[in-house]
Amino acid sequence: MALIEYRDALNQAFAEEIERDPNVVLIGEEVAQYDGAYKVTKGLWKKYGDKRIVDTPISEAAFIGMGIGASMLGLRPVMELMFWSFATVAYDQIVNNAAQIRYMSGGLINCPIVIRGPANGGTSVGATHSHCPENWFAAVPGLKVVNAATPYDAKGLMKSAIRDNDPVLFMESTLLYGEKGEVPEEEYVIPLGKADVKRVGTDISIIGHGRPILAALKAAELLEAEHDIHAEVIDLRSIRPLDEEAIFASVRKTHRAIYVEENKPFCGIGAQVSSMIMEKCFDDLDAPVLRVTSLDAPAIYSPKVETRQLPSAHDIIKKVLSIC
Amino acid sequence: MALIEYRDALNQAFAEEIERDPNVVLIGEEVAQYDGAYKVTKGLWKKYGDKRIVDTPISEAAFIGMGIGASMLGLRPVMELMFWSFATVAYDQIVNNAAQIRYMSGGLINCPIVIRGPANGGTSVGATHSHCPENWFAAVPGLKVVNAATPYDAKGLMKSAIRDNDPVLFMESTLLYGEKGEVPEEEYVIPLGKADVKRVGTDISIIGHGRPILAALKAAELLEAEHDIHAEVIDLRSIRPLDEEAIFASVRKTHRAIYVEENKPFCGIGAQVSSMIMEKCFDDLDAPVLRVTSLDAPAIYSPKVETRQLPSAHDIIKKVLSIC
Amino acid sequence: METATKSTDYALAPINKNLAAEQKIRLLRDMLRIRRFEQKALADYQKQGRMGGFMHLYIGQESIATGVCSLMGDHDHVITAYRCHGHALAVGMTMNECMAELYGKVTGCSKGKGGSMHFFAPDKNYWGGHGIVGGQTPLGLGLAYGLKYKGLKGAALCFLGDGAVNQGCFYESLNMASLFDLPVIYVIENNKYSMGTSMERSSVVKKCLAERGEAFSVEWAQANGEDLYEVRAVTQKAIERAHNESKPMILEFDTYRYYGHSVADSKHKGGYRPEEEIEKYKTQHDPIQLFKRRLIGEGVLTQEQFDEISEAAKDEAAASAQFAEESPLPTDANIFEDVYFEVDRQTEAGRTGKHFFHD
Amino acid sequence: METATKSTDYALAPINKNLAAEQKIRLLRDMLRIRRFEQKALADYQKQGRMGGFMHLYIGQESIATGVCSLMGDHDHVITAYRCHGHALAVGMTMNECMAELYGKVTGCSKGKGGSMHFFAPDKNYWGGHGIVGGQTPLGLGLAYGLKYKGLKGAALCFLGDGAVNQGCFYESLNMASLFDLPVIYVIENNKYSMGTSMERSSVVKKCLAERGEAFSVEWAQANGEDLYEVRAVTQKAIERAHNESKPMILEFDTYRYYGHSVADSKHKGGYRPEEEIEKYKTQHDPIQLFKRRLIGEGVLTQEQFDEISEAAKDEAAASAQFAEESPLPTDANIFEDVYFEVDRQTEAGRTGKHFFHD
Ligand SMILES: Cc1ncc(C[n+]2csc(CCOP(=O)(O)OP(=O)(O)O)c2C)c(N)n1
Ligand SMILES: Cc1ncc(C[n+]2csc(CCOP(=O)(O)OP(=O)(O)O)c2C)c(N)n1
Ligand SMILES: [Mg+2]
Ligand SMILES: [Mg+2]
Repeated sequence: MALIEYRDALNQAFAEEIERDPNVVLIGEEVAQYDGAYKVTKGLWKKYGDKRIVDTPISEAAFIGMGIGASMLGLRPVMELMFWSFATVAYDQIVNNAAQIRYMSGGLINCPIVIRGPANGGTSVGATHSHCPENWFAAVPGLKVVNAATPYDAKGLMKSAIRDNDPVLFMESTLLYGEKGEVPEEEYVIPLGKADVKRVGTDISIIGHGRPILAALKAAELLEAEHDIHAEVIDLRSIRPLDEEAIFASVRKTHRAIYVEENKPFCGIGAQVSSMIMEKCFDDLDAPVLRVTSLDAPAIYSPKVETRQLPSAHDIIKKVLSIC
Repeated sequence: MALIEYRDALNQAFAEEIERDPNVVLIGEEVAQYDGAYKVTKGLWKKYGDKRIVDTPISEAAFIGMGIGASMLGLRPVMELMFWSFATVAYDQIVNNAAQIRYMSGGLINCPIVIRGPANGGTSVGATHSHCPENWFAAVPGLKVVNAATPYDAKGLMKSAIRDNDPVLFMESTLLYGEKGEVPEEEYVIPLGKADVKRVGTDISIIGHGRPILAALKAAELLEAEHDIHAEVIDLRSIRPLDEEAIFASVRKTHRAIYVEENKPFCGIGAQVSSMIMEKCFDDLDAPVLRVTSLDAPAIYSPKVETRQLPSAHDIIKKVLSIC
Repeated sequence: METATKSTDYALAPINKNLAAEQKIRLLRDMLRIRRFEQKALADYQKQGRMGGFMHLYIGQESIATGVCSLMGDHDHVITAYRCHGHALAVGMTMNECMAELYGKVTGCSKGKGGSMHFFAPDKNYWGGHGIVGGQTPLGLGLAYGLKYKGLKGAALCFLGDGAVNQGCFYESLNMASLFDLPVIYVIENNKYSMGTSMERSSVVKKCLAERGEAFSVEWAQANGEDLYEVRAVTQKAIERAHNESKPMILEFDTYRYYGHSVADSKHKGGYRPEEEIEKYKTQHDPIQLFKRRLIGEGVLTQEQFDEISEAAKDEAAASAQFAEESPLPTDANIFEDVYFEVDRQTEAGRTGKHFFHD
Repeated sequence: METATKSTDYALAPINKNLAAEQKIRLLRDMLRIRRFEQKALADYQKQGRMGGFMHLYIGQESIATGVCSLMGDHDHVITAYRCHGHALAVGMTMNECMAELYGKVTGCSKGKGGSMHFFAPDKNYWGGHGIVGGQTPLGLGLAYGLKYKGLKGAALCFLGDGAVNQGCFYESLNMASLFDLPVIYVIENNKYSMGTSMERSSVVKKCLAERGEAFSVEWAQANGEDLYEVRAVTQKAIERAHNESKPMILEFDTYRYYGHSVADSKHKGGYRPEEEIEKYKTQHDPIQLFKRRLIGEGVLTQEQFDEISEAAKDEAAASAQFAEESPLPTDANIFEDVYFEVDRQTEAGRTGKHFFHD
């Protein structure tokens, strides 16, 4: 297995799927000649040219809509939003076109599109650029939402997302692009809707998605070393479809759970998951399911302060100790 | 007290606030000369003229943004979205401008705007016109979200919303506009952030917001008559700010709770409220907090079928009986 | 408001000159079928409980959908807004599937899930039927993009209204269509009102709305939509340009709707538009009457034939209502179909993880 | 790419002709203060750990913000995008509050909450500082709406880039500004690139971008942004028109940024734009050098004076960095301030109900 960066894992997924399927086309701002604002598409334009890797004007509503329209004709566009925060100007296309076209056409039309880009705070780019919109979109039936925390997951999930025949919103993190991880040489895919038990434990289930999974793993280590608490860490990876069985199985074993995410708390993914746990595992619970989220204010610029807005291993440990 | 329609209660609120404050201006599509697509602004243009009641082109992004810009200069625009579903084309203005401008300016700017309109399904207008977006927006710190179920609440809350110095998103229902209710002759306001106990009970707390509150009240009657179950019905009215004390007090009394809303289930308001109840009232709960929502699919057109997608008194009773 | 009267006689345009008698009659029939279908739909809508939601009638504008769609080749695609019955029938959808959709029945083109605003027939290159004003304009761009990507000689014909031109995504689309040389033809059906708002109250206009294309170097043409021949002649040029040069274009057709914005629109008569105006269009500018007179003048049609065609269309509409009436409603199970392709097909992906969350 | 060279000599325009020597020197100083401030900001940004996020430098474009803002009256307002340092200083904000904002300190103009892209000073009619491309254009429309509503004789000057013109809300705003006769002036700072994309690759252009205003009957003018006199003369006309006729206008100024799109932009040199191009603009089109030569030519400035002004600006920038360095960071408690007005003021409304939900 090679140790590569998250961005390169995605890059490999794109290259492999472009070669595999002539209908796969990458479209977005600065994805081609500039190699991507975060170099995620580096080298692809050079290699595959103008037809497969396409730069656009700063017109998200039009180019996301264009991708949706093209997907109705059988293309498999992989659309980059330079930041998921910019989905705010293409919201109608995502929520009313991509999500609803199949239903409103009684199944006559499908929309095999992937919309991707970073969705995270922690980089001091301010409130308008730091949204974590997974809950806005996972709330909409017709959409699928994926969030990868490691290079291995990023590559395997992206390949599945591109092959999926429904609209998949793929959320990454600028803070993960440079993170390295093991990725097999041989081809592999990871199905959407399968959670990954990233650490086995018996005392509490730390469930979550996205970059905070790394904090959860760190917390689990410290909990074991310093408190003899054996935490199980479950990375949902795919938010919709959701692997509820993996969640319930773990909670039935540990009887305690915490949900960790970078999202803001109100109606976050953790709210949904904890209410599902309460409903399905009520008698198994020895304590309330608690949630660790970003602090409930817009993302502050001040670099040192913003990091405190995001969930840390320390925050997780504190919550765990409050119920263990 | 006069028995008037929901739409007239709102109309009174507008008229009173327009007379009270010269900075209040109503802006939107067809609000003036056409009297409003749903006649909510009926007669106001005739009475107050072009300056106070303003028709716009079909340019939600521009006119919502215009209202926000004008509010920064001290105007108090009351912006109508013909449907809240059309917020999808003004999403950036609401989530990145209205919600963030105060924070990003360190409190130098505030945005006393009201954005209002119907947000409901059940009228066979299809998936793109039937969104219940309260969770999309209540998730964003900086915004306030209100949802009125009765004429009395609609008038009192609207007056508070207009006087509030933060952006308030006011969600109504086309199915409620024609509903009648008692509204006092004398002036009154209802503060945002105060829930209303619409029926006192001892056995279970039926909590919710919006039109399904009417179904909850009907369910409560039947539960008492047919099952001797005394349900308490709590209407949040304001989703953010949220009256958590009213919720917890009721649950501590009844030990059981159900959340009812027209929203789709995934990350709905009920998910947030039930996770809060679990965290704060864990030992008071004799059963899991259950949720009654719309069925988790896009709004279907077929009139008779769509009504089954929405929460009914019957659905509520079934859930209640499952835990009582 | 006055509809620009036509300059040249488009009967002589090649695309019209070479039409055989039966082809001309076919065009007349297509317009009549739209009108009779909608008249029946309106009548049934008004009988409580049969239909719900909005119903936006196309009556008065039939020449545009009929003329434009009569030119569609294998790789020409159509997409429009919520006022979509006319286009649906014009591309060849049956009255049965359309009427059944209005009735919300499983036999409807969208299985009763889309309703009046959301008719679709991808097999006939018809992509709907879209409820969000202007929302179809980037999708039309995408259809053109898909055609070009696949190397097909075709055009995407994207209809929009005079009010829809004020949605920003339309201009984003024009810039991209022009920048990428995409074969999309935006067809503005200017019926002079967006709901209760006249064009003058919603748009700053010089000559016409299509002219705005110049800002993006997109060619445009304005024409009289009441004349079927003119619609065909003007559209044919745009389609040839799209096919041969892969270039976008904006067409604007003057037209008029006889009924309210939707069936719910109480104010249109004597409210935001004078009754005389409505009368004038009905009596002097009706596309069906105008074309009928033309064909009689050309000697390819008799009044008797016209009445037969009209009757046949009426009968077809009545039969479609019968069909719709007798068709079954969607079941509760149907509610969860057609949300996700993978779930419907029960693929591996569709069987992995939870997709629905209300229980 | 070539900057259109100017036709007339705008030194003789009334608005410039009557400038006193010290006023002219003041304008030069304002430009220099922007440049020295940003040079210091860049240097400190590169010292790890002091600043974060993006930093979009205005260096090379100083004549535009300086020229435009020098004309602001009591009721003229300014709003711009994320490349906002120059405008901030031009409206009279202090280097201290600006540098402290970059440092993320409570003494910053936005208390360290906005950062480089989000400077604000409503007391100086400066409304930011906006990160979403094009997002400021409807807000600018709203400022103009507010002015007209209140019956004030003023204008809203809304700056945007050559890439931002492709956001649809800009066109929606142009139509509404024209329809409602709102005194908004859109100032396109055309530095020829949007990140790594040249104007030609993102926009279809005939003469220029401002020309697109014609689609909405909005008057426009294109001018050479490197000449401070020209910027002032052209802008003054637009402001007078806004004040006297309450009409919108689009101004487009040719300009150039010397640095990358943001400090993170590695590719700008020899990547998407040739080094010679950058050199050419620095050496032949630098607004500060050009204005300096002019003033020396006019005999109102000496090289010595210039050096003094430059030094003073450098010192002021250094002092502001010192100030920023020594200022405190926001506390954890500050994180929850400035979210809701009512909560900050602890009004009845602010004390009613739960506003924050992380605990
Ligand atoms: C984004 C959006 N805003 C508002 C509406 C409500 N609405 C539906 S149709 C319509 C008028 C459109 O008029 P026009 O574009 O001229 O088309 P016509 O109805 O005349 O065919 C409006 C305002 C909508 N569906 N979508
Ligand atoms: C809606 C949106 N899309 C993309 C971006 C990312 N982005 C920030 S600046 C920029 C380029 C803008 O160029 P231009 O308008 O010419 O302004 P300039 O940077 O040259 O001053 C892009 C693509 C954004 N901030 N907002
Ligand atoms: Mg119209
Ligand atoms: Mg630029």
